[in-house]
Order: sequence, then C-alpha cells, then structure tokens
Amino acid sequence: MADAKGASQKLVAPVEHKGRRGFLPIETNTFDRYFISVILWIGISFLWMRFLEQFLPLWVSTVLCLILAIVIIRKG
Amino acid sequence: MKSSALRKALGWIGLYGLWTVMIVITIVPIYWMIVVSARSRVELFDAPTLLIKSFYAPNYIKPLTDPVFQRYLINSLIIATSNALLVTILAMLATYALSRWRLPGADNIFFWTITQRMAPPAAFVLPMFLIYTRVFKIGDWTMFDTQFGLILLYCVFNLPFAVWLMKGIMDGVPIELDEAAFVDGANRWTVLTRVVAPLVAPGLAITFILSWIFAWNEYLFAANLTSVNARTITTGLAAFVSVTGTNWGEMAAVATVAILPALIFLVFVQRYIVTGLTFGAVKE
Amino acid sequence: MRSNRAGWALLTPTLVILAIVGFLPFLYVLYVSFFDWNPFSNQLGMKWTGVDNFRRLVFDGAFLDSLWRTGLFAFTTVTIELALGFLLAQTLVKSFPGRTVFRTIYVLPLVMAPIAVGATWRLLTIPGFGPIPYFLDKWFDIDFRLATFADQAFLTVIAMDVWHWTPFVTLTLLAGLTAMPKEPLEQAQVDGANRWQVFRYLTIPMMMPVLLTVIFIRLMDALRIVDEVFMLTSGGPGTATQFIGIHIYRVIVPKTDYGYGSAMSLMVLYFTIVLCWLLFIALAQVGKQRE
Amino acid sequence: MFKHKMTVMFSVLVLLSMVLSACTVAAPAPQPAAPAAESGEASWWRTASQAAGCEGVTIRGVSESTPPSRYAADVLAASFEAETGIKVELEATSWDEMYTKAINDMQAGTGIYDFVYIEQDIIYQYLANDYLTNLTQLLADNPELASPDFDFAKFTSFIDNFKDADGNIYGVPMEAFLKVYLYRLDLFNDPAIQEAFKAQYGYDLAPATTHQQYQDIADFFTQYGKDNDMELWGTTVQGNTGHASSFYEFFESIAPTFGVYNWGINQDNWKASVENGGEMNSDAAKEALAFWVGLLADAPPEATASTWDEVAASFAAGRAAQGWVYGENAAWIATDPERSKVVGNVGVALPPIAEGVMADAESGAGYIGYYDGGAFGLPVSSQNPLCTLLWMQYVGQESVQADWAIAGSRIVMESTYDDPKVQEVDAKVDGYYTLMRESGPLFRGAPPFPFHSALREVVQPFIWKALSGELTPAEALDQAAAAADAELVNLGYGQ
Repeated sequence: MADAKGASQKLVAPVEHKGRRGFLPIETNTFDRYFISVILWIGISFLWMRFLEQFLPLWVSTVLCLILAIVIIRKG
Repeated sequence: MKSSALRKALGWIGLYGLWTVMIVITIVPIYWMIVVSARSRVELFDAPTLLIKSFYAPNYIKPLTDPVFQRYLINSLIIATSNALLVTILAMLATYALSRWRLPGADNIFFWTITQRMAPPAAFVLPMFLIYTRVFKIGDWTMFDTQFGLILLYCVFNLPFAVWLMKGIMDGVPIELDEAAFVDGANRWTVLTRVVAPLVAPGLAITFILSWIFAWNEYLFAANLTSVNARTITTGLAAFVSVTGTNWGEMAAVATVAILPALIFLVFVQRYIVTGLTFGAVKE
Repeated sequence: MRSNRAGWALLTPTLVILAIVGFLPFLYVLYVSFFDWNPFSNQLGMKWTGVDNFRRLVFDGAFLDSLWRTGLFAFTTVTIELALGFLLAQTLVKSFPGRTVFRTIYVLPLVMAPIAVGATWRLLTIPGFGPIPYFLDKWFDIDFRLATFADQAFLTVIAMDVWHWTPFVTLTLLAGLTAMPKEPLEQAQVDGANRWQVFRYLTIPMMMPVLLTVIFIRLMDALRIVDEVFMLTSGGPGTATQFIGIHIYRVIVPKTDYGYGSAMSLMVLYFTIVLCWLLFIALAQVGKQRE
Repeated sequence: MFKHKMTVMFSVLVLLSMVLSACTVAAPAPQPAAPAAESGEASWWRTASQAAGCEGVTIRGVSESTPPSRYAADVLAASFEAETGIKVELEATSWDEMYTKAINDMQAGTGIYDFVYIEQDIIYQYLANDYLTNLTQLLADNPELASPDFDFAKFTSFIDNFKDADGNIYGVPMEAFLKVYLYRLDLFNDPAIQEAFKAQYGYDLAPATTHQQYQDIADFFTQYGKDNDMELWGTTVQGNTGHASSFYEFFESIAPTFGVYNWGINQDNWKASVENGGEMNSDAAKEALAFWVGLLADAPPEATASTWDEVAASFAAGRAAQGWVYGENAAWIATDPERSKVVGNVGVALPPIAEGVMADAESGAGYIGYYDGGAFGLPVSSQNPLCTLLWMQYVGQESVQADWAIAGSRIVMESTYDDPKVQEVDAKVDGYYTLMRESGPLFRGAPPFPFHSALREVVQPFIWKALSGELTPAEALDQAAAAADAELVNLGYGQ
C-alpha cells in the first residue's frame, strides 16, 4: 500500500456504469431502463393523485406510464 | 519579503486559531457530559459552572457494579465485534467478486446493496420482529432476543457501506498481481488471503472500525428486537429516562463509559483512517 | 477467462443476508402499505384499500410539511458540513506541529452513539442546569429556550448534526486530498495561477468523485435522522423539528397506524432512492469523463 | 510490517470476542437463590407450582422502569423463584419502548411475554382487541391454583379500571397514585412571606383552592424569587412541547378542574368540537388552556422541556413553590436527601378547582384530577398462563404490599394504608397516603377510550403549539377539536 501514494494515481469515481446509449441522456443497461420506468411510474402516479385525479381517474396515468415504460425499455 | 513573512505568520495564526476553536467546540459537549456525570442529583441545578468541584462516584459505581449493566456492556462488545468481523469478511469477498469477475448486472447489484440502508427504520421494526419471532423459529428458540439476531440485522446498515468502501480499494489492486500469483501455482483462496488482503488492509481496518462503531451505537432495533438476554448498552442509556426524575448524572456516567471502548479503539487505528477512507476514489 | 460461478459464490453470502434482513422486511412493508390496518381503530384486522393510503398521503399536510422540513435540514447540514469539512481537510493535508493531536481529538464525536449525542446536547441546552442557556443569558442577554422557540430548536439540531458528522466529512475529504496527484497543482502554481484558481479549476474537479460520494452518504443518513433529534427535542416545539423519521415513528409506534405508516415510509424511501440514484449517475458520469 | 500489525489486531479482536462470548455463558444474571421451602414442608406456592408443572419454567414480562416495577423485578421475582421454582424475567424499560414491545407481541400473538404492564389508560385498547386473558375466569377454571391469600375484593376501587362490562377482571393492580397539588411548606409557613402576601393580595397565604389563588401565589413567588435573587418560580408546568406528558397534564389534571371531563369528547356520538356536541373547544376548555399556558410565565425556564420526570426534578431542586406533581414522586421528594433539596418541606393538598367541580366529583359526574396506575395483565398469547397466574397472585398478596408501598409510593390495597410502616412514611409526606385514601374517589383515570393513543397523537401537536406560543389557546383548541373529529371518523367512530 505504501507505493499507492506513487505519482501514477488519480482520483476516479468508485463506480462504473456501462450500457448502451438511447434517447436518454445517459448510458443505460436493461435494468436501468426498467428502474427508470418504475421510478417514473410511481412519481407520475403521486403527482396525478395530487393534481389530476379530480378530473381523470388514476388508470389513465397508469396506461400512459405503461406506454412510456415500453418506449423507454425499447429505445432508451 | 516582509509582506510574505507577515502573510506566513498570519497563516499560522489563522491555522492555529481555527483549530483551537474547533477543538473547543468539539470538546465542550463531551466535557460537559463528564461534568454532569460527576455531580449528584441535588447539585445539578446549582448555578452552572464548567468546573468539576467534587466527584460523585455513585453515578459510576451503581451502574458498573450492576450485573445487568455489565451484561449489556458485554453484549454490546460481542455484537459490535462479531458484526464488524462478519461485515468486513463478507465485504471483502463480495467486492473481490465484483472487482475480479465481469458479473452481469454487477453495478446494479452494487446500487441495490446501498439502497438497503436508505429506508426510514421505524416502519421496519414490526416486520423484523415478525421475521425474528415467526420465521426464524426452531422449536422454542427464536432469533428474537439473541445476540446473533442483532449481529445479522446490523449487516443491513453496515454491509452496503462496507461494500462501497471496499469496492474501489479492491479495484485499486492491480489484477496483474493475481495473475502472477496464479502463475506461481497459488489457488484463488491463497491469492485472496495472501496477496489481496494485505494490500487492502487499510480499507479492511476502516470498514471494521466504522461497522463496529455503528453496531455499538445502534438503538432502535436493539431496543425492539431484544428483551432481556441480548440488550445492549444504548438501550441501557434510554432506560435511565425514568419516571422518578431523569437520572441525568447516571445517564451521563453510562454514556461516558459507553464511548470509552470506541474511543480507545479509535486512538489505536487513527493512522489507518486517512488511508482507508477514500471510498476507492484512488486508482493507479 | 474464469467461470462466473466462483464470483457469484463469493457474492452470495452478502446478497442472501441483505435479502433476509433487508429485502424481506421491505416486501412486508410494501404489502402492509396497501391495507388499512390499525389495531386500535374501530375496524379490527387488515382491510385492503388499494392505493388509498398513498392517495391520503399526497394531501397530508403534516406529512408533507415534515418532508419539506427534512429536506431543508438535510440540505443545510450537508452544505455546512461539506464547506467546513473541506476547509479543515485542506489545513490537515500539510504536516504542522500538533496536527495529529488536533485530528485525534477532533474525531471524538464520530464514535458517539446518536442517542448519546442527543442526550449530551440536551444536557448542554436544558434551561436550569445547562451552560448554553446560562451563558447566553449572562453574556449576550439572549433568552435561549429550545423547547419554546422553534427557530432556536431547528438551529440547535443543525448545529448538533454538524458537530457530530463534520469529522467524518473531513476525514473522507482528507483521504481524497492526500491521494490527489500533486504535479498538476505544482505545475499550475509555476504557471502563475493563484490559489483560488487552483482550487476552483483543479482541486474541485479532481475531488468531484470524493465530494459526490460524501454528499451521497451524508444525504442518505441525514434524511433518516431520528435518534439524536428525538433525544434532544422529541420533534418539538410543536412540530418544528419533527423530521420525517420522527413523524413516521409517531404514526407507527404510538398511533399503531401500520398501513398508513408503511405507505409513508415507502414514499420517503422512494424520494431517497431517486435522489441518491441521480447522485449515483452523476458519480458514474464523472468517472466516465475522467477516462 | 503493515500486514503483521493488522493480523495481530484482528486476532486480538477475534480472541476478545470469543472470550467475551464465553463470559456470558459462564456468568448468567443473578444466580437463583436457594429455594427457601426446600428444607421444611412444602409451601402452598410450591405445591401449586408443582401441580401446574411450572417448576423450572421461566416467565417473562415487560414493564415501565418505575420504582414499583423495579421492586417487583428485583425483590418479588427473587422471593417468588425461591418459593415456587419459577423464574421471572421482568424487563423494566422506558415508557415508549414498553408499549411498542407489548403491543407488537400481543398484536402478532408471538407469546414472548407472559405478563405485561397495562396502564389504566390503555386497557380499553387492549380489551377491544382481545389481547388479555380473563383472570376471573381463569381462576374459576383452575381452583387448585387459586391461592388462599389472594382475593380481588381486597384491592381498592382502583381495580374497577380493569374490569369489563360484566365485572370480569383482566389485571392485577400493582401501582396506583394520584396527581396531587404539592407546595413548599417552608415558604408557605414563613411569617414574613405570609405577611407580604397578605399585604399584596388581601387574603391569607394558603394552598390554593381556586385558580385565581393559584395564579396569585404563582405570581407572588416568581416575583419573590426575582427580588431575592433566588432560583425560585411560582409553579411547575409539565409543558414539554414535544412529549405526550403535556397533553396528559392538560386534559387529565387541568381541564377537569375547569369542569371539562373526558378530554371534552362527547361519548354519545364520539365528537369533540362544540359544533358537534363535544366540549374540547368549549369556553371552559379555552379558559383552562389559557390559564395553564399563562402559568408558563411563572414557571422555571425548563418548563417547556419538562415531562413528568423533570417536573418532579424541578420541584425537588427547590425551583418551584407549588405545582401538580405525580404522587409517585411525593415520597422521594419529601424524604430522600440524596435527590431532593426540599426534604421535610413538602405539603400535599387537593388541586384548586372551579365552582361546581367538587359537586360533580362527589356525584360521580366529574373528577378533580388524575388517578394513575397500572396492573399486570396476562396476554392471551402467553405460553405459560398458569405459571403466570401464580406470579400474579403472588404480587397480589397482602403480605408483600407494605414494603412495596415504601419502595414505590404506590398503594393498591385498602389494608396497606393501615400498615405501621406506611403510616410512618405518611407522616413525612404531609399525609399523602391519607389524602389518597380519603379523596381517591374524587380522582379518576383516563376515560375508557379504545382509541386513546391514536387520538392523543392527533391532538397533542396543538397543545404543544399553544405552549410554544405558535397558536393562541383558543386557536389551538379549535384546530385540535376539528382534527379530533376527523380522526375519530377515520378510526371508525361517530360516522
């Protein structure tokens, strides 16, 4: 470990993240796209319940999110 | 020339001034705790002075000679040490795997591991209670109120942290070293214990320390998943808040005693902290 | 080159333990969050209500207030800790007489149990025998009563958290600073860059991974703070320091509103995960730019 | 070098943890005392224990860490084990923790606890959930286990709190006390002070019987403390702005003295607000809250951080001239110089009340203060109900009561009042026990609400806000009543 203080070292992120590049601004792998879809679905549902459910029932948002999810998983 | 000397002097004054202030701020609460622990109950409400005028020993003697309290202390020691050992070993194995194999979904596993630490704990008391009393049940034995139960539980908080700490440090060990050892005929286990482990020792040390401190200090689950046998020192602390007047003096005494082991520990391993706490941000 | 089986074998114990004590309870909480379940209500047992708990949550003023308060608290403490920690870490990079002593004393709060930290600060601030109210009154004529004035309580809780966790931030940043390559800095100084420029254009970018990591860790823990605050103010005065962890505790433990409390807990977990995921992605991006 | 050190350190730690594990196995908690009855003829307790197959069994309980509980854990448990061979592990812990654990256990039906402490105010929640075993029934079903020394009829009327509608009993009372009015004898009896007080207010200084007198005395002593540069204030206030204790002080001790009973909730339709037929935000309640919050001006600065513990501590430190203090503290404040500066100077009286309240209390329509206490109950989920039944009868014997009363200022049986030891202490605490015996019926426990803690959680933030000045008393109670109405509907009451 003593030589770890040598001149050749640099500071890097402790994580790496590899995947493909779609329309999303970052590289994502399959799991990421599912993850993003679920996160968006939950978040949109919360907002929908707060602001839009008086006018449109919740299943509308669910359908919209499902479509969004398919797009993200396919093309993201 | 002159202005440079002046600037230098000002720099020193600033440096020491800053640190004096920081040290005073750090010390005062701890010092006050010791002051309170040295006072009897009737003296507590005297006009505050920062001096220790007399030492009221019963605050210390009473808990320290109480067998129940001694058991709490021993429980805490066992639980913290075992948990820290377990976490350190598991984290070393896990990060070795994450860093040496291209496992599918490895970085997602890494993030999932960390999310384990994020939940607000209160909601998880009931499920943990049910799991420990219903699922882990062999005859009359349950995981509830056992040291083992807490040792296992604290992994939820400590393992994510440990994996994170160790991951980058593991990555920092050049894979060529492994290869060289393989060529020399070593098996994987020997490589891990003889080649890699010594190189990541500062990381192991810091993982061990932080896990130990956390396990020593945890309160909510220790209070709710134990009853008599496996109670820890922090639950003992809370018990001093009693109906007949919070026993501030004794509580402060117990708190003082409770930080001592951690303190001794910390002084010993001081020097590894700075080399180990990089969260793997250093790479050659 | 090698089979993945050995790799998985090494990873399995960790995953199994986390699944048992982490993921299994999570599934249970998820399950309960879809039920109306309060043993002390008129209707005993669990009753399926679908997403009604969440529907109630997004309109629950007390909950949203407490969420907002927690966010404010986490943002303030992490900012202060980061600024102060960076300053202190920079002074510790170079050796000077007394450095080790300072550093050793300075990390003391780190080893204290949160519950003991809360108790200690309570001893400091309780009117009647605590020194802080006494001396503030004597020297500055300030009426310091934590349990009466909301602002004082909030600031004291922030001060306590900063006191408790800045050492950790300092040490981590110090580790990063120590490991930072020196040549670019020296080169820059030779080229005539002033201190600020070096700091702004070299140190900060180079430290970015460490900084993000520290923010991540501190944010994650600040968002779920309970023990210290519970011991110091128990969330008072009124609800001035009732952070989300305490709020959830109150709903689940004394009120025994298991279903609603579980939903609350999950919503907080959701926000935490989203926040931390964004940081995580940022971290990965920084890593990529570096390569 | 490095490697070597780390190896040494780790091995030391491993060794240490192993040694320590060995220690716990080798040194369990207090060794069981030698059974007393072994040499002589078997006592009733041992015969019964053998008959029920309980010898060697361990029963577990959870209780709040109060002096009575600790006496039960330390003294009674040991002698019970000696008599019967049944080991009792009584876990004495903090109030919040006790509830979580007991409720978790009974809710899940895990049967970890064979007996639990049930405070008078929570029993109705437990009964509604069928958590507890019917002790009357259990004793009738097992006549061979019914001790000749045990009889529910020997208890004071406090036991009525633990009965269901049919008169079946679900708990063996183990502690009971009043929240009384304590005042400082040395201050109230000082001729110079008496003279000054009379000069200022025109009547004699004596323990307050009306709220106006209470206010006058509080004002007077606060001023007196200021003038003489003493750390003295006129009253205590249990006004913690983040803890349930302030809710309790207001609704159980202050509001009743203004004629607002049962938290101001109309028990016919389960409504709290005046519009819906409740009294929580009635004028009397608002007057009560204004009076109580107003007392903060005459209270020591720690009042807004005080729970029941700190109120007693403040009074014991001589920082208040009078106050509402839980009776369990009366004995140690008056007698223990280790903890109290006002030993021998504690006066006990009935709290001040508004007009008409005494008539209500005497007729049973109302009450003048809080009668607190708890019992040991037997959860349905207990795995050793019969062994626990023996333990409960053991702590419910007349012979153990007097020493227990001395240790914890609690009395649950009529006969205990006559014990010479108790009477001796009674003289030192200005007749607290006598007051409890004679005026006990004027006090009452919490109303029989099965939603006790759920409703408390909803209402208490408004009380805290009134105490911290964020809301005026009237606003606080209006909002509290509205919130209470909503929560009661939510809980399924008064749709």
